[in-house]
This record gives sequence, structure tokens and C-alpha cells, in this order.
Amino acid sequence: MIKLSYQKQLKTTDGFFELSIDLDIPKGAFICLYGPSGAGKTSFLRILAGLLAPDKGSILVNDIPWYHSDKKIGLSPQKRNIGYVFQDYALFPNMTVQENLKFAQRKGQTKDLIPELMEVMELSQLANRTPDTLSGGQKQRAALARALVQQPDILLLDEPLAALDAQISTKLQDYILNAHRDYSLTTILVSHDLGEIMKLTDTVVVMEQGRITKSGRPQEIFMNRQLSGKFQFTGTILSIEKQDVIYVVTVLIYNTIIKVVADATEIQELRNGDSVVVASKAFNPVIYKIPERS
Amino acid sequence: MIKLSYQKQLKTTDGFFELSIDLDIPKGAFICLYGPSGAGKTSFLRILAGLLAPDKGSILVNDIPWYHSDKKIGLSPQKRNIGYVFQDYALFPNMTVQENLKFAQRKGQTKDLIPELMEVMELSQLANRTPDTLSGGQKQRAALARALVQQPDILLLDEPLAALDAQISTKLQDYILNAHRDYSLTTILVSHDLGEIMKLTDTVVVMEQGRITKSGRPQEIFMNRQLSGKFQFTGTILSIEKQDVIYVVTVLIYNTIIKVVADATEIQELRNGDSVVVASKAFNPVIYKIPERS
Amino acid sequence: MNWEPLLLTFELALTTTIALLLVSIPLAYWLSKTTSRIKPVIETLVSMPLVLPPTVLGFYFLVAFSPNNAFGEWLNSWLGLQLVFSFGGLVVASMIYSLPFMVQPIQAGLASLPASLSEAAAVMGKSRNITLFKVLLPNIKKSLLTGIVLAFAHTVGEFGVVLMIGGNIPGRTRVASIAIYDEVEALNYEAANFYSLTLFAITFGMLLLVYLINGGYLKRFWK
Amino acid sequence: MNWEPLLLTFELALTTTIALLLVSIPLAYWLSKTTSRIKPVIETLVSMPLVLPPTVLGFYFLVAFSPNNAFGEWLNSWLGLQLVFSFGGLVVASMIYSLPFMVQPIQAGLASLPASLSEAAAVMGKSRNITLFKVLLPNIKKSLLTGIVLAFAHTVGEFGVVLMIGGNIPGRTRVASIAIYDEVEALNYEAANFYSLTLFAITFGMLLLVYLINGGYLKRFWK
Amino acid sequence: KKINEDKTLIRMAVAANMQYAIKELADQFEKDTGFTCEVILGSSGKLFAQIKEGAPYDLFISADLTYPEALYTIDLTHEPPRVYAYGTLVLWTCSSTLRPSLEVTETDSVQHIALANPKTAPYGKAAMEVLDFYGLSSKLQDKLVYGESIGQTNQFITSGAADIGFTSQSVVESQAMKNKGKWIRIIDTAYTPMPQGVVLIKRKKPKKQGAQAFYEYLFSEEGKDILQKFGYSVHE
Ligand SMILES: Nc1ncnc2c1ncn2[C@@H]1O[C@H](COP(=O)(O)OP(=O)(O)OP(=O)(O)O)[C@@H](O)[C@H]1O
Ligand SMILES: Nc1ncnc2c1ncn2[C@@H]1O[C@H](COP(=O)(O)OP(=O)(O)OP(=O)(O)O)[C@@H](O)[C@H]1O
Ligand SMILES: [Mg+2]
Ligand SMILES: [Mg+2]
Repeated sequence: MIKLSYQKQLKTTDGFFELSIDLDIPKGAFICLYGPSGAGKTSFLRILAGLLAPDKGSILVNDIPWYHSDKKIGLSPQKRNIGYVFQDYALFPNMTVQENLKFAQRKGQTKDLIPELMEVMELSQLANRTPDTLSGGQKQRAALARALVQQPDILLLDEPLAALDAQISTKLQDYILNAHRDYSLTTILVSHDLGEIMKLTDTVVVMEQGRITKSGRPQEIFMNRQLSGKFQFTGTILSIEKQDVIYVVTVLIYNTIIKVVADATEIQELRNGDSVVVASKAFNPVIYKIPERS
Repeated sequence: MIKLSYQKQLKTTDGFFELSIDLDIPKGAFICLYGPSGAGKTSFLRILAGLLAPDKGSILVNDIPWYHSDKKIGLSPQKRNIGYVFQDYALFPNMTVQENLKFAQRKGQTKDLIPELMEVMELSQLANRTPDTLSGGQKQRAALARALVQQPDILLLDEPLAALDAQISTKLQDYILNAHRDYSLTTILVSHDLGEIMKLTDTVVVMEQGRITKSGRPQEIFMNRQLSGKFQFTGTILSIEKQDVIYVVTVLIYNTIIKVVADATEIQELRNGDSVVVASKAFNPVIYKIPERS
Repeated sequence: MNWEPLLLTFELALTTTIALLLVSIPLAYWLSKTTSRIKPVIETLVSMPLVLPPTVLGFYFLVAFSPNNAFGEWLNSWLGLQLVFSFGGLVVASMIYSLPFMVQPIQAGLASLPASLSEAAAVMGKSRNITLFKVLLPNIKKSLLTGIVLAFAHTVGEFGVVLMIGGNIPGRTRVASIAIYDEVEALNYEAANFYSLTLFAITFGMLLLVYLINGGYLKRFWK
Repeated sequence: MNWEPLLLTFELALTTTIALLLVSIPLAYWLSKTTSRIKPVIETLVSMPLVLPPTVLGFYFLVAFSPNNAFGEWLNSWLGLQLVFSFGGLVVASMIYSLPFMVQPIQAGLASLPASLSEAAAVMGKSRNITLFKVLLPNIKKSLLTGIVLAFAHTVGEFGVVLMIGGNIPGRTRVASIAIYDEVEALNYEAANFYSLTLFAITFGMLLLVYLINGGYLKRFWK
Repeated sequence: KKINEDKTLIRMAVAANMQYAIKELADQFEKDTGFTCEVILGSSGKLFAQIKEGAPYDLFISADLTYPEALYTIDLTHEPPRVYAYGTLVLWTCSSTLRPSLEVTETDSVQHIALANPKTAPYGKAAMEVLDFYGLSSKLQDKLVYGESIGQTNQFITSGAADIGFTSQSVVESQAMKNKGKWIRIIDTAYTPMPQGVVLIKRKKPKKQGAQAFYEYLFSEEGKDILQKFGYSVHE
């Protein structure tokens, strides 16, 4: 159980940015921090990790005060056993990928996770590379692996999958979810990717301008925003082709492309690139399970 | 017209990574480089920008050789008039956001785009901040604005929207597209986001292990990969609720949530978090135009 | 108390530091960029003025700059430069002597900057010079300061080289360090202490001011 | 040709550099981290040994370390340390004299590292010491090298301070710089040249090796 | 900077051990004649090197004969050097508990004995001769510390770093050191006399009146008196 209740002013050249947080996070939760750029998500993580001290208030973790302004308590980051994937990766330039992982290992840690992590994150090929020779995505995978090596109690992820393509990011999502469950972590993820959020997290905390404006299950939070319940999707027109007397409109909905038949009057106000809603008149959907990938 | 035909070996601690490119890019094209992490996308951009020299081959832009190994030609990056958004932003730490933009302005440039760009990218509030006080997304916006200030002929974007939330990234996509059209840029975008790719680009170039394995219109490239044509979507089960004798299955498809009715037998093999395909039995879609946002 | 040697000292230190800065920035920049094979040789040569005792170095300068000598003769007749027993000579000698203190920190600073900064500037069409002065140097202020402070302080405290080629001529080459030394030699400890303390106090004040500004402690008054 | 002064010189320079490294790393680290108000004062004090002419500085050391004096007496009787006319004294004096050359580049190097590196290590539960030695220092090799080379070369060429508190005792405190100076004074220019050239050549070789290794030119043989 | 090449200015290079006597000599001379004297102190070797390379000095007052003779050999002086005085050696201590004597140097209360470098400084050479004369040199070997010049030797002694040391009588007789410590004069026969020479430097510009006048003043009765007062012997 993490109980947060604090204020923090960040001095910027043009005034102050005020962070004011009141939040309880149950043990084992998988929380998503969601909000526009500059809302204070990274600062939230930094304060929890002990890298930034609040001005006043308290941070209690399992009833142990990690920070308490009245009692003048401020636990150092070293004592918090937190795994952190930084937005800029913060890989150590002097160490190879493998050395970065080895360095993260805690003394007296019984299980050596490194080979397993290197395997899952597809880092084995890159084991002896230094960070400056890695591509952006390779760096991100290495940083994620490094944060998991130490088997933290709390895992903080600052957009850990932003630079990865769909294929590997699906794989890593699964891995993060498994790690979260297997090691009974409390995980806090900063992400903008709704699919990722839905798949991974059980609570979404929405931040805006340093404050928590909403929180709840992802469904609750996003259902209102989206066109809920009905089978209708927003998409973009890719092309309109005439076939005999009808027109075939190709629409991109997320990364699926569908073709919709329309007649001349319907087509009049449509252009390539227009945003459209595609809905079903008499819809009767069926659902099939996709077999697990090996 | 950009004609690329070159080879480049990158020495890594464990052997070589070979980049071998043959590609023609028409003037005014909006190309997407797509491919797994480490495929060579960033290296492709760096070579085009003149930051990395190929080992042999040639780069012709409008028939002017920018690089030619036989003729020993290698135009400096300064002479290429290219806008580049770096993967690590590369904002100048000693300058404020505004100064960063001002610095990018070319001498003799008639139109001052800075106020407009600051407005669109929502940077006005941050004008006097230095990069070290910006959040990840704020940095990315500043870097994007800076690349556009100089009205380049060619714009290179290395995952320019990765750290942004849906709202602002939609806005910036529109802006990039407008800039691309208005200034008749040739734009090359590295991205993993299919929606973004579909919306912005006219050609997708797929790279794998330093080579171009496929290229074509986004529809062609991705249609085969996706469940093409039919109105069916892949999603994740969020919840299964019993209502009287039937079950209501809530499925997340991208960031839309739909509810599907199922009976007890259908439900048996389904669990929360399972990937499923939702398809229509008798589907008759209609299409509505969404009014332009102001 | 004679203020002349102190004034002369600060004049010398200031001139040397400025001249050295002008020479060292391009040199350090070149060293930080080049992949030439002779780089380590140049790096070593830059450190070498440190290795010889200052008086000995001064002795070699004396011989080299002397109009009795081909090189000194050439300087004298072609450039009209007389480097022995003149202020100009002190400046040249001090520059050579303090070269490594200026070059090395700047070089290390430039080498530590991420390559993407110069690359971004290059892509924007900025020349190497503009990039250097507008982007690179402003981001290694700490290292520049280190170089300036080391070179300045070192020239203030310089003694052996100056004594040898300067010749201890009041008002021209008799800087504070030599004046102090003379007093110590003459066992006039009080005068020496007084000179030393003054030199120490003034330099302390100057450097403290530099560090205060650099640390942003004076922002209120500064900005 | 007497090799003793040369050997002694390198022994002194090596000892001083190593001892100085041990002192300077924590000091530079503290300076690069602290937000204390006295930081600029300490920074200034660190530069001050440069400002006084070495012989004068040496004279003050002589007075301070002299057994006639409370401090020297205390050192002598309590720690059994005799710092005048002894090798140990040369080491202590050289350390103080070369302190800024070691501290300042290291401090500038540490200050230029992105904060996220130490933060990442802290989050991993690594102590400040481990972070410093495993993460920070290996990433400022250039600056460390600058510090080591400047301090080493400066001690090789050191003369005034050593002369003052060393007492020119053959085999104990008569280092090469003093030997060369003696030969110049005695008008044995040939012997002085010979010593100088040898000192120069050996140090040149050593530094060149350091720079070659540092530049990765010897990777084939090194790794 | 404009060089003060004033006709009435005499620029003299003076060996460190003459610094006290020269001050009084110059003051007196200025008062008598109206010339201005500028004294440049240094070790004889350094001054020699500078003169050789064209230093703007009119007169070289050395602590021995070697350097002036070397200048004469390379034709930088008008005449061979003339001896203006002989140096005298004393044994000096600033320790309150010691009484200066050659015997006391052998005891444990003396840890360090300071002398000028015998290789380069005449007073150092004389001091070594004294030790040899009394058969002490090998016994005291480990106690000896060497100053670069007589000036530095004095600093070793006055700072107390060296318990006792050999220096020039002119030092202990000086105004500044008059009542500091205790000293004894070493018997003349224990070392070879130390003749100190003076030469007029040949310069491109015409020989200066003043330089010639000061040169002569050194050998005048008045000059001799002052030199003697500072413990130099002036008998030829
Ligand atoms: N070191 C700092 N000094 C001053 N202000 C800062 C500092 N770091 C961040 N800020 C400001 O605090 C606010 C919150 O920043 P934070 O990095 O927490 O945002 P974020 O939610 O992580 O955004 P993003 O999604 O863009 O990374 C922003 O306005 C930012 O400019
Ligand atoms: N400076 C370098 N030295 C050696 N190898 C490098 C260097 N930069 C990149 N590489 C290697 O070259 C390959 C291509 O890298 P590149 O950065 O072009 O990939 P990318 O397609 O941009 O990947 P990502 O999507 O992860 O950013 C990778 O295997 C990478 O490790
Ligand atoms: Mg952030
Ligand atoms: Mg990349």
C-alpha cells in the first residue's frame, strides 16, 4: 500500500509549476499515469523514487514513512528498492548492455534473471555493445531489462515502449505483465498508448497540470471519452474508387483497413484524408478466440 | 527527386552491420521508414543528412550529387537544407525554447515562422524555458518546431511524436501534413504507429537488417498484414459479465470499447485479457463525415 | 608599498589569459574533433611546457628569443619584435608556459558534449564557427572557466620563466611574484608577507567573484 | 650523467599524482554535487596555490613545517612526520601546489555528466561510492586524464617549492629540475641540455603512450 | 612600455649576497652624484645568462670571479674583472638553544646544516672547504642541506628549518638581521679567499658616465668603508 499526499513546487523561469498529489495505491496494483505532456507524470515518478523531495506532506509505503515533512524523514532512493525506466534511458555509457544489467543486480540476490531477460528482450545479440552504438529501440529494451534485473518491489516505467514497433512491444507488454504478476510488483506506467494501458493496467490516474483530475478503471476512464458500446469506429479515408455505379471507400481504422460501399450522393462530401465514422446498421457481431502465440 | 544507392558498414563490437540502400524518392513524397528496432532507419536518415558518409555509392538530389564515392563528392550537411528531428531531440541546453527556434532560422529567410510554430505546437508558454526544465513531450514539440523553422527542402523525422499523447499528436500530425504540402517538402518519417503512417505518408519503405525489403503505398504494405477488407477487428477482452441468461463481453479494440453478446458455450474458452477477433455476420456499414475541428 | 609590480602582474595575467583563450579555443576544438594520427603527438606536445622547470624553460626562451640568435634576430628585424626583457616577451613566454592549462580543460569539455548538438547545428546550415561559438562553448562554461582560472592564476604566480626572460626591470618586467621573491631573498619578510597577502587577497576576491557568478549566486544582481 | 635525480623526479611525480588523485576525487565530487553556500569559497581556495610564486609558497611551507614552529613541532612529535628536507615533505608540498590541476578538470567533468546517470544508480540501490567509481569516473576518463597529466607534468617540472623545502639533498630531494637548474647556474649548459633533453624525451614518451592508449590507437595491443 | 633610457640611470646586475651592501652603496652614491641606481638582484649564473643574451645592464657586480671572467672571455666587457672585495664566511644559527660553533654541528641537537650549493655559489664552496678543513665533511654528510643561493640558505636558517648554517657576514651584519640569532666568524685560513669581481658591460649604446662613476666609487675610500662595514674584506 502506497499512500501519497504531498505538494511540490517546481521553479521554472516563468513562474511555478505546482504538483499536488493525494493518492493511495494498493499493493500489487498496476497503475497508469495518463495526461498531457508537462502534466507532471515524470515528476510524480521521480518523487516516488526519492530523486526529488516534495516540499511538504508524506509518502507512506506499507505504513513505513519514506518521506514525511513533519518528522523530517526522507528515505534515500537506495533504500526504496524501486526499478525505474527513465525517459532518456540513462544507460551507463561506459558499460556494455550486459554490464549494465549486471550492475543493476542487488547483492545477495539469489535468482539471476539476466540470461532470461536478455533472451526475452532480444538483447543477446547486443550483449557486448555499448549504448552509443545502439539504436533508440535497442536502448529502450536494454533500459527495461535493467530495471527488472533487480527484482524491485515497485516498478516505475516512463513510456518504456514508445520507441518500439508493434511486434516487439506486444512481446514486451506480455513480459511486463508476467513480471508484474510473478514478482507481485506494484507497477506504475506512464503511457499515452490506450491499447497498452487497457492491456496492462488496472487503474488509470489522469493528471493535468500537476493534479490528479480523475482515476478509475481504464474502462471507466476511457469509455466516456470514446464512442462507447456501439460498434462504430472513427477512421480516415484513404481512397475513393468508382466501380460501375457505386463507389468503394477505403477507410483506415487504427491499423485496419476496411472497404465500405457508398453511392454517389453519400460520396459527395467525402475527400481523401477526411475523418469519418463507420458504423453498422444491423450489426450482429461474433467473437472468435485467437490462439495464443507460441 | 532523391536517388539513393549506397553501401555502408557500421563497425560494432561484435562484427559489422551492413546498410545497403537502393531507393528513389520522388520530389514532394511523404515517405515512412518502417521496420524493427535496429533495422537502420536512423542510420538511413543520418546518411541522407550528411552526418554519416556511406562507404560507396551515390546520393543524387535533383540530379545534383550530394555524395558520390567515385567522384569523391560529399556535400556537407550545411549545404543540404534539411530539417531533422533527432531521436534524442538535440535541443541546445544553453538556449531557451525560443532561442533554439531563432537559432535555426536561416539567414535571408523572408518569412518568420516562429510565432506561428510556437502557437501551433503550444510552446508559447514555454518560450523562455531551457530544455532541462522541459518534460519529454515538451522537448519533442520544441525539436519539431525547430526543424520546421528553417523551411527545409527535405524534412527528416525520427519518431517525432513518440512521447506525445493522442490529443496533441493528432494536432501535430495535421500540422506536419500541412507544412509538408504548403512548403512542398519531401518528408521522411520514422514511425511505428500505423495510424500515423496511414494518415501522413504516401509510401512506406520497410527496412530490415539494413536492407529495404518492401516498399509501396501504405495500404498495399499493411493490407496483407491486416485482416483486409472485411469488417473485423482484433481486440482484447476487458470483462465478461453475466446478464440473466446471456453474457456481455466487453472488448477493447484499439481505443474503442464495444460490447458483444455471447451465450454460455461461446464464453467457455474466453478469459479476461484474451485476444479475440470481432467480426460482423451480416454487416452493412454506413459512413458519416465528422465535421472539421475548428 | 609599491603598487607597480601588482598592476603589472594583473596586466600580464589578463593579456596572457585573453591571448591564450584566442589560441586555445581553435586548438582544443581541432583536438576534440580530429581523427588524425598525429593527434596524440600534438596532445603530448601541448603538455610538454609543464615538464621543464620554469627557470630552465625560461633559459631556453632567453636563448631562442635573444637577438644574438637566428630566430630572435629574425623576429627582431622582420617583425620588429623584441621578446627578451620586454613585456611582449613575458606574454609570449607565459602563453607557452600556461598553454596546457587552457587547452586541456576546453578539449575535455568539448569532447564530453553529445555529438548530436553539433550535428543539429550542421543540419541547420550553421558553419563550424557559429556552431562552436553559439552552441558548443556556451555549453562548456565550467570547463572554459577552469581553463581561464588555471591560466590566469598560473600566470599571476609565474616566476621562473618571467624572471629569466624578463630580467626584473621595474615597471616593465618586474611583476609581483618577482618582487615578493626579492623581498624574501633580502630577508625582508614583512614586506614579502605584505605583498603576498595583497596579491593573495586581490586574486582571492577576483576568483571568488568569478565562482559566485558562475554558481549563479549573484543572479539577482546579474541578470 | 647521473640518473638519480631523474629517478627521484619520477618517483615524486608518481607519488604526488597518486596521492593527489585520492584526495581530489572526493573533493571534486563534493564540489560537483554540493549546493552549499561555501562552495565558491572552497573553489577559490583550491585555485589559490597557483597564485603565489612557487618559491614564496615554498618559503611559507618551510616556515609552517619547520620544527621551530607549533605546527611543524606538532607534526614532528605527534605524527613523527618531518616535512622539511625530506621526500615526504616534497610530496605534501607538491600535492598542495598541484591541487587545482587535479581538482578542477575532475570537477568540470563530473558536472557535465547528465544527472540521470547517478539517479539511475541510486535507484538501483548503489551507494554514492559505488556510483562514483563504477559509473561517474569511468565516464569522465578524458577529464581524469587531463587532471593526471597536468598534475604529473607539473610535478615533474616543479622547481621552486621543491627547492625551498627540499634542500637539494642528493638522492633524497635533489630532483631533476633542480639538477638542471644547478647545471645552468654553473654554466654547464651542455650538461643542462642533456638533462633537459632526457627529461623531455622520457616524459614525452610517457605522455604519448598515455594519449595513444586513451585515443584507442593501441587497441590491438591493449584490449 | 617606454623604456626609461635616461642617461642618469645606472642599471646594475648584482649577485644576491651583495644585496645589503649595495643598497647603502647605491644610496650614498645617488646622494653624492645625482645619478639614479637601479639594482637588479639575482643569482650570478642567471645574471650571466641574461647579460650574454643582451640584457640592458650597465654593470655586473658578481659574487665571484668566474662569471665576470666568462663575460670577459666572450668579449662582453671592456676590461677584465676587478676584485672589489673578498667575502667572509660565518656560521649562523637562529635557534635560541644553540650556540654557534663547529663542534655543536656534530651533536644531535643539530639536525640540518644549511649551506649554499657548493657547485654554483662561492659561499657554498667555501663552506665545504671549512668542513673538509676540520675533517667534518663525511661525518656531517647526512645533515647537509643546500640552498640554491646564499639567499635561500639564509631562509633555511631564519625559518629554523635548518638549525645552523654557513652564510656571508654581510647578511648577519645587515640592518634586517642585526639582532637575529647568533653567529661566529670562520677563521680565514679555513677556506680559500673569495674574491668578488665587478665588470662594466659592453653595450651597443655609448658607455654611460654613471656606470663608470659607480665602478670607480666601489674602489674609493668611501666605498671600501661601506663594504667593510658589511663584513667584506677589501685588502688586495
Ligand atoms: N528540472 C525542472 N525544473 C523546472 N521545471 C521542471 C523540471 N522538470 C520538469 N519541469 C516542469 O514541470 C512540469 C512537469 O514536468 P514532467 O516532466 O513531470 O511532465 P510529464 O508529465 O512527464 O510530461 P511528458 O509526458 O511530456 O514527459 C512541466 O511543466 C515541466 O516543464
Ligand atoms: N554509432 C554506431 N556505431 C556502431 N553501430 C551502430 C551505431 N549506431 C547504430 N549502430 C547499429 O546499427 C544498426 C542500425 O541502427 P539504427 O540506429 O539505424 O537503427 P533504427 O532502425 O533507427 O532503430 P530504432 O528504431 O531502434 O531507433 C543497429 O544494429 C545499431 O546497433
Ligand atoms: Mg515525462
Ligand atoms: Mg532509430
